[in-house]
Amino acid sequence: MTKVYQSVEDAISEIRDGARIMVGGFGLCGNAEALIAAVAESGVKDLTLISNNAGNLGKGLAAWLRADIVRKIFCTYVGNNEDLHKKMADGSVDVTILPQGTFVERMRAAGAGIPAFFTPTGVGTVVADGKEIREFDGREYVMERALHADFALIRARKVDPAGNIRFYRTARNFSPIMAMAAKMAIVETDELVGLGEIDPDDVHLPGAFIQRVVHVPEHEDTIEYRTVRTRSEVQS
Amino acid sequence: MTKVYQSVEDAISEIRDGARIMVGGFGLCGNAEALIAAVAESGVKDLTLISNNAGNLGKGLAAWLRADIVRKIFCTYVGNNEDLHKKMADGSVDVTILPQGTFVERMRAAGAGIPAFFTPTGVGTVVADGKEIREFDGREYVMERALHADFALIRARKVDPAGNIRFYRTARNFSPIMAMAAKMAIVETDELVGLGEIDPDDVHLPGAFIQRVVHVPEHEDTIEYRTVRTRSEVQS
Amino acid sequence: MSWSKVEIAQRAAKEIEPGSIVNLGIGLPTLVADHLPADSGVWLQSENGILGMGPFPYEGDEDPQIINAGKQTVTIVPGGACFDSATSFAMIRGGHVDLSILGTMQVAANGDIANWSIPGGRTMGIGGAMDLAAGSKRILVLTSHQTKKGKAKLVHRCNFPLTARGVVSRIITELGVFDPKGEGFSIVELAEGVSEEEAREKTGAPIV
Amino acid sequence: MSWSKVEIAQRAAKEIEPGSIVNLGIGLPTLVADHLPADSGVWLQSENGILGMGPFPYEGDEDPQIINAGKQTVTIVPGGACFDSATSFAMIRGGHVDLSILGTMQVAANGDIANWSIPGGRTMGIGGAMDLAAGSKRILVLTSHQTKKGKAKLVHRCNFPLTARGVVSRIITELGVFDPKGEGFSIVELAEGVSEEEAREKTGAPIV
Repeated sequence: MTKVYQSVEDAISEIRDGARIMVGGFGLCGNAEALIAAVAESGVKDLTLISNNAGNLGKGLAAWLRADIVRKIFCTYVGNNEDLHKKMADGSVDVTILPQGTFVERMRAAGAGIPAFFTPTGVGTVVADGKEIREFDGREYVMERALHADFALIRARKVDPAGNIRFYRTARNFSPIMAMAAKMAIVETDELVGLGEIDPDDVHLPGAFIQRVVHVPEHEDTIEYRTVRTRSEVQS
Repeated sequence: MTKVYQSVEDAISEIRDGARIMVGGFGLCGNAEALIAAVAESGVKDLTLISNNAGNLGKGLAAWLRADIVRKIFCTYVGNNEDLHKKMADGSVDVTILPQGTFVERMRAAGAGIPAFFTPTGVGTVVADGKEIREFDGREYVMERALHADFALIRARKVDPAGNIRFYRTARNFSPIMAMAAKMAIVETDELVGLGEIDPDDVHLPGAFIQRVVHVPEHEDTIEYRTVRTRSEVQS
Repeated sequence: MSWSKVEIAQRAAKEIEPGSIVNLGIGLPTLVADHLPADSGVWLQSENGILGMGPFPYEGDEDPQIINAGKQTVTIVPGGACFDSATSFAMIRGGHVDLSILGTMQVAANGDIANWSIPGGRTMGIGGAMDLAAGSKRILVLTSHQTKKGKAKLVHRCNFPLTARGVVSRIITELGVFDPKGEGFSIVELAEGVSEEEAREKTGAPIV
Repeated sequence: MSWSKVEIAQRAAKEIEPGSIVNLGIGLPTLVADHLPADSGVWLQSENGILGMGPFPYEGDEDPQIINAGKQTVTIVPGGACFDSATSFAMIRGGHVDLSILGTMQVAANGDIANWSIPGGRTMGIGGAMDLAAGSKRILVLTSHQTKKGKAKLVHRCNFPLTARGVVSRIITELGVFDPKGEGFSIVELAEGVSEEEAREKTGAPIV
């Protein structure tokens, strides 16, 4: 029983019009580039996109916005994402902006069978509008609901045929949680290794949370804001 | 700034009478043996113990029961723990038995700043008695509260001076979650390594959740139920 | 002729889909591990933090830090993973375990299960039983059809403390395979030589 | 003579306890990283999943998969750790971050902070701001005392959309150090050459 698919097109073959799709990545960092591109080219539409940034600099998920295949977005930050600003301004996409911790905890809840939880984040702000507020031990909290999806598209550094995953550095971000929260989690991996090549203690996300694997060795990995120090700066 | 203490006695020096203490381990597997023994010998009493099993076979936390220093216990399983059966029978310890998933999720909530959450586990059972029941999307759930502690005593395979932790196999169990849920998490480690010796992607629990570290190279590691297959069994 | 314990385990193994994730309870369910087809690709989950639990270790290879939820020494298969208890129960509660095979004290025609406490008996605790029962995608129960004293374990409604409500989809006993149908149990299959009459007599609810 | 941005950052660095875990917001707070004593043992947290964030990489060493929450290329110090976003916000919301240093648009005498949205302005989003404000053990705000148009940023009550209520414990501006005291701000310290009168004039709430 392998979860490995031979092409990105095969890996995303179950995605239909109107699907709710979580996409990993913090901005362009840790994007499932090939899966994102394949969905854009597949012709599916009316998608609900759950992603921290929904692309940036015209790259990554910006392709979905430009192709007009997204109807609704849950995200936490717009920033300089001009494609998203444009969609928000013309009203063609319904955008819900969430606090990042609430965003990821709602997905974690979905993956963990928790339908709702209370958080201090957003109490007294517009985020809590229309939601239940309750006091525990003298502090107010807002009730938030689980955030589910049909699919998760994520990127990994190393995966085995059982779907056991190793991530790399800050490319990890929302990806393991999204895999838990989606009915079908599809992972694009830099490296595909054999069963048993990842030590049981080195697995970041067990294969139980992964349904499909596709090997994509090459990635563009765009840097959004290149910041460096010069060697002289330190030597002086 | 090191979190390393030179003796187990120093490491537990802040524990006072009446403290709420979480202790990691699944039965005797993954026990912080030296910390458990040091608390038993320290003279503190009236403790609230939060532990999956509260010892077994007269070992581990059974020492706390025999020393009569525990007033209240939250656990999930009694099994053949005769010391615990005895305390329950004579009423000298107030024992609350929780479903294991609820037990660990309540601690995870405490560590994550979530005061309460809803779970399907225990609905329609004695576990839900007196608790709020609420329906989400046609299914009933019970509200459970965060479970906090003053201290967590855990065992690790490898720790650095910043408190970054690697666990080993099923000795991991509740330990990382308890560390998150306690005000002061104290870890006893088989191996103490230098800063930077654990790769950032290999850290099971970041040092933010650990306050004190003590190096204990030797452990008894009692097997509760030794089950084996004979080589001939397979060769035949 | 009713089924032996091994035959119950063999029959139970047929309920497991290839590639699925399965949690086996203590006792009779544990035997099912020995009857999985070699190429089934089934992953055994142990709620103390293993996905990909293997057989007992060879003598001398026991590792006190590799145990199952029954605290027995076990092994981990290639491709197995270890994780903390919060992740393990996220897996269970979140519906990522395809099948849990549980033992029981009582199971009711409405799908209720009572397998953690006998009134007046010694309290053994809950462990992972309630989470597995409430969270797994499917619950299969393996049990003797009656208690040692000859009382029915398949009942109309449980009078022992419940583990979970309305979750059991199938029951396998020495007499055959039964499904809870609300007011009674339907017979899916009878062990060779077991009559419907015998099943009816030994069941504490109507056969429907 | 009021404080420069660097002097504000230097003054803020004095608020940091040795060995503490600190999250630095985008903008002015980022500068604080350059003024931590070498032996302070402070760990910088970045909410996208780093504890132990280091300085920007040397030219040529940039790794697109090692970024901070501002999506800038950074490094990880020895003893640093990476983790997923749920763990990161458990760390933040659960009170394991000792101090967050945030920029702001408005901060009120009752400790309210409004730093994510200007009415009528372009929506930039919330990101980690609300969780950091609600979850950190202590909130320090670094800001210019007034807007570019000369409007007070230290106000009696915020009229911009709030980030969190009653969480700010101290504010450092080019004029000095101020604490919210309910109906007004107290002066903890004034920059050299700044008079109490100037501070009073430029603050949108009483100095108490």
